[in-house]
Amino acid sequence: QTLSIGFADPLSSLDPQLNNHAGDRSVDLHFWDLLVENKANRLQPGLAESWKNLDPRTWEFKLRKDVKWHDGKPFTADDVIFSYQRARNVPGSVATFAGYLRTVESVTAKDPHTLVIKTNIPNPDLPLNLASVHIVSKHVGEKAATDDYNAGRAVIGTGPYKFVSYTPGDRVVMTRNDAYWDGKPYWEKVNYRYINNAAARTAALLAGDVDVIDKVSVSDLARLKQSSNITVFPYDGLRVMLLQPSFNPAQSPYLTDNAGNPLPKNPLLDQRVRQALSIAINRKAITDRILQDTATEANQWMPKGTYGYNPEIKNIAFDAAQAKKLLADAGFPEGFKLTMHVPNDRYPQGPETAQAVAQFWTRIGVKTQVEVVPWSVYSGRANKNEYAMSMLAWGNGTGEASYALVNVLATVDKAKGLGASNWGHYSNPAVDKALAESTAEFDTARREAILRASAKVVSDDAGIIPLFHYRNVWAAKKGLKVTPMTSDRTAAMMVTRDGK
Amino acid sequence: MTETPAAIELRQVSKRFGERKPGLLDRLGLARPPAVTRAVDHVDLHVAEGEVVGLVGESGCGKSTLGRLAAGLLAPSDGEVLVGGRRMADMDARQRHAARMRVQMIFQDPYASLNPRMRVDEIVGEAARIHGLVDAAGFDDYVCAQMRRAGLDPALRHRYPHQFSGGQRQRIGIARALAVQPQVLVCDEAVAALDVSIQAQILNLFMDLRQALGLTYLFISHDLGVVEHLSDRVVVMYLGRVIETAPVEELFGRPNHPYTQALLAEVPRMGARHKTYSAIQGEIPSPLHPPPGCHFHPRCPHAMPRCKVEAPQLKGIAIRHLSACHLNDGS
Amino acid sequence: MTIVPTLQVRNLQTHFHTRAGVLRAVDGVSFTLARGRILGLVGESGSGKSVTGFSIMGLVDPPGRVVGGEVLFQGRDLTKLPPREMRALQGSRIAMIFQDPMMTLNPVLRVDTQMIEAVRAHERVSHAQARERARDTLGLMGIPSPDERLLAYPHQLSGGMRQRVAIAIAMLHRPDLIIADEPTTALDVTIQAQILSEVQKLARQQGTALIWITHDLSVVAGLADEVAVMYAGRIVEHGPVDAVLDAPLHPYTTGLIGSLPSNNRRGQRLRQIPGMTPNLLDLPAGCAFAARCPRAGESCAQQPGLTEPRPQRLVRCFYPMEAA
Amino acid sequence: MTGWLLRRLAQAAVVVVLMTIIVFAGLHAIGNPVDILIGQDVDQVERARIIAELGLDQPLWRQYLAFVNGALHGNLGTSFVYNVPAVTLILQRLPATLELAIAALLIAVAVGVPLGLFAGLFPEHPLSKLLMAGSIVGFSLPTFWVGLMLIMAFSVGLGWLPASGRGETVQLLGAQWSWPTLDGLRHLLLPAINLSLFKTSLVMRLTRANVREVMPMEFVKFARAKGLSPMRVVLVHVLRNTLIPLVTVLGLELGSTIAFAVVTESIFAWPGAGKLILDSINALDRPVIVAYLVVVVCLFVTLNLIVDILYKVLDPRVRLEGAA
Amino acid sequence: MNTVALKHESPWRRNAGEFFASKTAVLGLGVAVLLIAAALLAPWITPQNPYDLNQLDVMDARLAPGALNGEGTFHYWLGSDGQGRDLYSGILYGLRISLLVGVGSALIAGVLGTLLGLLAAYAGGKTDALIMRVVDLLLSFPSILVAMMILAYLGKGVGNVVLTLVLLEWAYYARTARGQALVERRREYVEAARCLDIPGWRIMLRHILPNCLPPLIVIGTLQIARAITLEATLSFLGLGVPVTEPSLGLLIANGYQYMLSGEYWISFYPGIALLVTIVAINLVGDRLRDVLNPRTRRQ
Ligand SMILES: Nc1ncnc2c1ncn2[C@@H]1O[C@H](COP(=O)(O)OP(=O)(O)OP(=O)(O)O)[C@@H](O)[C@H]1O
Ligand SMILES: Nc1ncnc2c1ncn2[C@@H]1O[C@H](COP(=O)(O)OP(=O)(O)OP(=O)(O)O)[C@@H](O)[C@H]1O
Ligand SMILES: [Mg+2]
Ligand SMILES: [Mg+2]
Repeated sequence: QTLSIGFADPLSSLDPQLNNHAGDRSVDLHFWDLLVENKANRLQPGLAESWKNLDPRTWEFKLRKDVKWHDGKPFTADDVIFSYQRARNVPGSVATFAGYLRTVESVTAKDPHTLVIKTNIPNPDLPLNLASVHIVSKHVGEKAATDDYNAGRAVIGTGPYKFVSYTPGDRVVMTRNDAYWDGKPYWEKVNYRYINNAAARTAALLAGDVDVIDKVSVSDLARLKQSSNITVFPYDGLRVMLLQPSFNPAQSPYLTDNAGNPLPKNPLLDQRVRQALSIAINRKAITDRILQDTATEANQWMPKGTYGYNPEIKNIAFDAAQAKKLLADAGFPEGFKLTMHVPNDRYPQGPETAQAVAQFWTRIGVKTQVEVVPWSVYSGRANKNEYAMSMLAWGNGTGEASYALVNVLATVDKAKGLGASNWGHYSNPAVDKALAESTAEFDTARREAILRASAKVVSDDAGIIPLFHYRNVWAAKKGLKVTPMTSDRTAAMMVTRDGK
Repeated sequence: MTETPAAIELRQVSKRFGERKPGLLDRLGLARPPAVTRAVDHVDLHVAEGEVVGLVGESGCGKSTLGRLAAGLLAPSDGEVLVGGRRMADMDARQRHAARMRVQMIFQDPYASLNPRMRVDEIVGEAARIHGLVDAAGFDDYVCAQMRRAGLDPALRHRYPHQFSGGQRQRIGIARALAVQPQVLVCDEAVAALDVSIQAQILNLFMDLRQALGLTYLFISHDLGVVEHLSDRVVVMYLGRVIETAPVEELFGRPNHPYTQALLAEVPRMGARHKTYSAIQGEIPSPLHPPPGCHFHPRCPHAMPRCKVEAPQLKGIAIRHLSACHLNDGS
Repeated sequence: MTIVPTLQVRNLQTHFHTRAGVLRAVDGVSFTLARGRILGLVGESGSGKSVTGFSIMGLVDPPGRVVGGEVLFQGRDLTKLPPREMRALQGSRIAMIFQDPMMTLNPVLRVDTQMIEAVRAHERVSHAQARERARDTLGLMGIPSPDERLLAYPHQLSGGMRQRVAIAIAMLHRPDLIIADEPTTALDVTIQAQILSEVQKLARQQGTALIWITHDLSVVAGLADEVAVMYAGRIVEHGPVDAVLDAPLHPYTTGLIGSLPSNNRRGQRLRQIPGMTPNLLDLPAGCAFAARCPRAGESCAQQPGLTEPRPQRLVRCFYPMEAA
Repeated sequence: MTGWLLRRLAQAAVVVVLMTIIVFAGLHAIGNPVDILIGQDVDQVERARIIAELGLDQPLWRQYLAFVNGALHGNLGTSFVYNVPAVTLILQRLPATLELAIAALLIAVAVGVPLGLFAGLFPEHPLSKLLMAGSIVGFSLPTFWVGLMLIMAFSVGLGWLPASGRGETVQLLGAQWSWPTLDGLRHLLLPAINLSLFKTSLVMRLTRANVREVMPMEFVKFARAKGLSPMRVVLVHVLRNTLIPLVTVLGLELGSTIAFAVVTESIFAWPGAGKLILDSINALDRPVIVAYLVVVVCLFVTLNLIVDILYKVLDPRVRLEGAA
Repeated sequence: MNTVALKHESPWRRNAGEFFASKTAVLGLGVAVLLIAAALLAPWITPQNPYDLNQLDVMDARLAPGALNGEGTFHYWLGSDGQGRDLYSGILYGLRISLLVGVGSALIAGVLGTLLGLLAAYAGGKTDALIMRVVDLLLSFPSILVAMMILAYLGKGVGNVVLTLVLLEWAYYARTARGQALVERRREYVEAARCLDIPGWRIMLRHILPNCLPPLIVIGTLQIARAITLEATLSFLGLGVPVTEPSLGLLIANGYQYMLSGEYWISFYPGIALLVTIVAINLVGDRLRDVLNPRTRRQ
């Protein structure tokens, strides 16, 4: 009853509160629990049975009473208090979890199984925020540093699996926690292996080294589908592929006239130009030919059926003639030259997509050059708004629209932590206003209306150019079944035998 | 002792190899003291103008080093080298250049001493051309003249060295040296690599050139027959020191130093048939660790206690005949 | 009863098949060498002396090949011997000493390794016995403290010492024939004398036959019993050493002797053989020496045969010198 | 010897210092680790705190001095990403890379030397020509391409060997090693072959070239003249001399293999240091990069030392003093 | 060239003669010349300019060899890649870049490295130590790091890839040139030149350099091959030439991901082209080494 999983994302540590990295969080799911869980885009009880607002700034969480740590000690509210203290202040943490606790003013225990959290501002999203911070045990954690977690000494969680061994850069081995509060986990032993290279993952599955792989490469899909002893599990995901036009008024070497001289004014500031670029793209061609059906066309940043998705926004029609006309109207009948930047080592099929987009744009006269750079170079430059057109695959991890609103679309304001990924420095007062309103709105329906409206604003403005939504694809040996749990994380709990 | 002006003169010249400036490690006592070879040890040599001096001695005794010192290719560790009566050390750049041109060298290996990737005309004429002895227009004629003088067919001047035989190559080397109009030729084993019949041709060429151009020679060889034939005066070296020097008939007729005597005894001669050879006694010492006193004493049949501690000085024992042996003091 | 001579070479031909054509390095060489005799093989550079030696040893490498003739060693034809049997003779019954003492010993192996392997290649003896044998032979060569020398690497020995080691290796098995290819050319006269004394002893005491290859006639004069002069792959003159050196028959031999400095008056021009060594790839049809020969006549357009104008004197010339 | 060693170490120290300066400046130019490391939705205050904690708020020269200060106290910094001392991280991963590199080298030698020897001894043999042509293929095929082919053939197709990862390991001398277990060896084989491909070609060609250089040497002929068997001539006399240049090249190659096993490690999901350094470069994890390079340089220095000593063992002519 | 000289057998002519005596070498040379010609003539002999995005169509992506293009104007004889790029055209254009990168970097690195190596050998002492330590330093640097630094300083592009390769490669030439020059410097002909008071720099360049060339030429042909494969590897790691103007290496790297899926042609044909190119160059180089090495040749 051993399960071997080949996963793609690097793992920085077993300390569940050190870094908010994709790989880390997938592993953490096995050992640790959350107060509130965000499964299949809905909030569900975790270590907390229930919660309620006492007032806009006070929350009460009822904790489960039957939970035990792996070492047998009971789980209490003190553990949660300790965890939230620690998460804000883990030495050496770079991708810290503190952001999720930003609004938390105090955490107190009314009794061992009742927790009261006060926030400094009204925060309707608090349970959602808490769905990202793992709970560690106080009695072990007090004396433990990151090293102790890596060594396994401090990996005493409440989760479905217990620690066996950890080989950095290679694998984590775990064994079933028979006393798990949510029922006995299915697999006796789990071999969680880091295989970063997509082809290597596919090969490992084909060779039988592993039973399940995540993030199946687009190009291997056809092969795996054909294979008689492999099943492929594609699921619609939350990640959207966007192009961010730069709203930088300064001259840019990446925006020139056809002779190669920098344009006096940034043409992308003109809504018609952005619109033209957006409708010049044949999104179907891209999802078909480049993504090979591992993506769905996108007309806004949220996928269909999610909180904040606006069904009124029509699909963006591919219309090269109209695009040319818009360009001419904007004063560029002959088009111009543009250089688009893409990271090579970050987004699946990113460079390929960029090239296809470049083809479409070149056809309407916007001669496009694609420059592919490593993420380490890209992230810094993009962040400084140096690129004319940058690519962003935004994972709507919270499953609702405001996450992107805060980070991708709000006017950049470093102090307030707004627009951290708004690389083009898009700024629309209407969007900012909507964001402010939604943040304080506790009524879900009204809040959704605000979000939908802002999606429409951005769409009309062509402030970002959405391309497609990625699907999350797993592949497993025949006879196994993969059901997604949270976002695109990969965990042993997602895998069951067929028919079970 | 000298009457004629010296073409080259060496005064108390020494050359040591393997010396280095003491570095930090030496001062800390961590480095091993360098192994110093005294290749040439306080040598006086006077080559008069027009004279042919033969330099003999066994392998590794410092003959080539001495030749290089004379030709200015090596700087002496001690002592001074004089060309045309003036010290090299005192000359300015132009004079030094002129002095270097005056003394040219002919090398032992006719294969290694010619650049395989240059044509003969370049090899012969390059130096003359860049030192302004001839201009571009006169270059070809000049080269032809030099080649003809060395007994080579000028029609071959566009060929490469590998297309010539050993004897011809040696002639190219001679033409190259002559092209800068030197007065002194230092010939280091210039005929050792050639077989007898070719050797005879080259030796004849040397003699012809001496007559035609009044050249001075320092002729280094371990072939005593050749040295005897060519030289006016012979200098014998042993382990870096000159141990005997005398006019050629004097030396071959009345060798004074025991080493010279041993050397002459072993020279193979056409006349000596069915000889019974005998083994030499003693070991040939290493120049890295020369024995104290007279370097020859371990092999010398007449060695006395004094020879082990005191190095004998060169002393006149007859007219123009000098020898460094303690035996001469006794008599 | 007839005594089988140690070596009989009959019409030996060794050719090199080069890109430019067939090079007849040895072209019909014949001679006989009896026990304990020393033959001096002289001739100018490139005349085929070394190749003759290698042909006898069976060590001619491609593109060269022995294409004709026989080499009878104690009556057995070596050219027809299978490699295995030939190897059994090499180094034990026939040994060779090479020209350059710096190159003949393997630079990365100690002297003892190289000597012991030579012993054990031919005799089933223990390592210790072989070592003892090696040490004794070194001692015989006049090498002081042979035990120490055995532990040395070749580069730690002087040229003369190395050559003596090489000779010691050749003599390990007291061979019946030694071919010495200019072994003293690179050495000093004093060391040369030492080596000559060793081989001479061997020939006299052991009855070893010796071929001494050189271009230096004066060495031959002192050492050899008989002398053969090679020119362009052929023996042009052969006879007892005194007779040949005192009254040469072939004009080439005469020239060779005449060009020695010791045979000329001091300071005078040397007598020299005119012209140059012929190109072996492009030999004239007739006598190869004709172009350089003062006595050449019409007949020389033909290939001269080996004649015996006087007892024991062989010469390949239509117009041999008259004996004075 | 001591002096030579000290000089070498001093030089290595200079190299290390220079390199750290270059890496600091270079990484600074590539980008700001802050942009990559720190989560996108971290607010300004947190951000400033983290930057200060990592010391990245200081001017570059101060950061460098801080590094030097740490290094002098034996601390090469803590990884930005892993929050673990960089040296610990590297030492965890290095054994995997080491055993991969050594295995690759062993394969290269085990395959390359005999084949090269054959090709060198029989240059005209059709098989030799085939080998030589084949070795070019080994040079010219990109490693990543071959790696995938190997996986396709041996893991996916034939199912003989696992496609990725490291097998069972055993704790030995404070590190995990996979060669003592069968499972470990099975995992090691494919990546090692992949990594060795280039090296095998190199070794083969080098061996061939050296053999061709050594074969015509006089001492080889002399060894044959001693009557040694062809086997002994080749294995002792030729091979020994061939090995010397090979050792130098292989020493350097081992170093570069360790440093550049990146591609193979990434294709075979081999948890080695190459993968780590690639990830670290992508994340601009400077402490790891610097520490890694320091470790690699130390390794190079050690390797060079070993090579020099081996050189001395193999070639008695080399004196260590001269090598400095 | 002097006409008189040609009548006699110059080393150049003799080497040429010996070179042409080997059938494989001639074959290699022939293939190399053919490939270079094809690369140069690419715009005239390909149906598509694979670098002009206007002429590409994603709808034609990953078509199998022999398929007709979307507009029905030509066949993808070798198939098309993930962008709908005709592989035949892509290979010829890619060959241009690869050869430019390979030959260009090998040449520049060769000149630079050789001169620095000679300088080290000539000057000796501190200069020598400095240059050789820099060489050591460079040889111990992971190429990716060097490539990334250059990328960061200068941005991407063929020129910068060449620069990277030059930086990575000159050290090999410098080491070889120095080693060889140190050997040559002890030869008697150098002493003869010194005796004639020929200036040092001239001895270095006119006398020693030509005699150091044979091993350098061999390294050169090896390095061309190395540079081409290294560029391919850099492309694999995303550090190579611009994606819209792929070299052979980048074509292979891009097609690599399709290997498992059965769309083999995307990296197979460029791989074959790369292989043939490198084999041809190496055959020429091998023969050159044999011809130029005086030791494997007698007289
Ligand atoms: N460049 C050098 N460095 C170190 N030692 C040297 C150097 N040149 C010569 N020697 C040493 O100096 C001594 C004299 O050498 P030299 O070449 O002058 O002797 P020689 O008499 O010419 O010998 P030969 O007859 O063999 O040519 C020898 O022991 C030699 O090893
Ligand atoms: N491997 C070879 N390939 C081609 N020709 C060869 C080879 N070995 C020898 N020769 C030729 O054979 C001829 C005889 O050579 P050999 O070495 O016997 O001359 P030698 O009389 O020993 O001369 P030296 O006195 O120079 O040693 C020469 O012309 C030489 O060029
Ligand atoms: Mg000398
Ligand atoms: Mg010979």
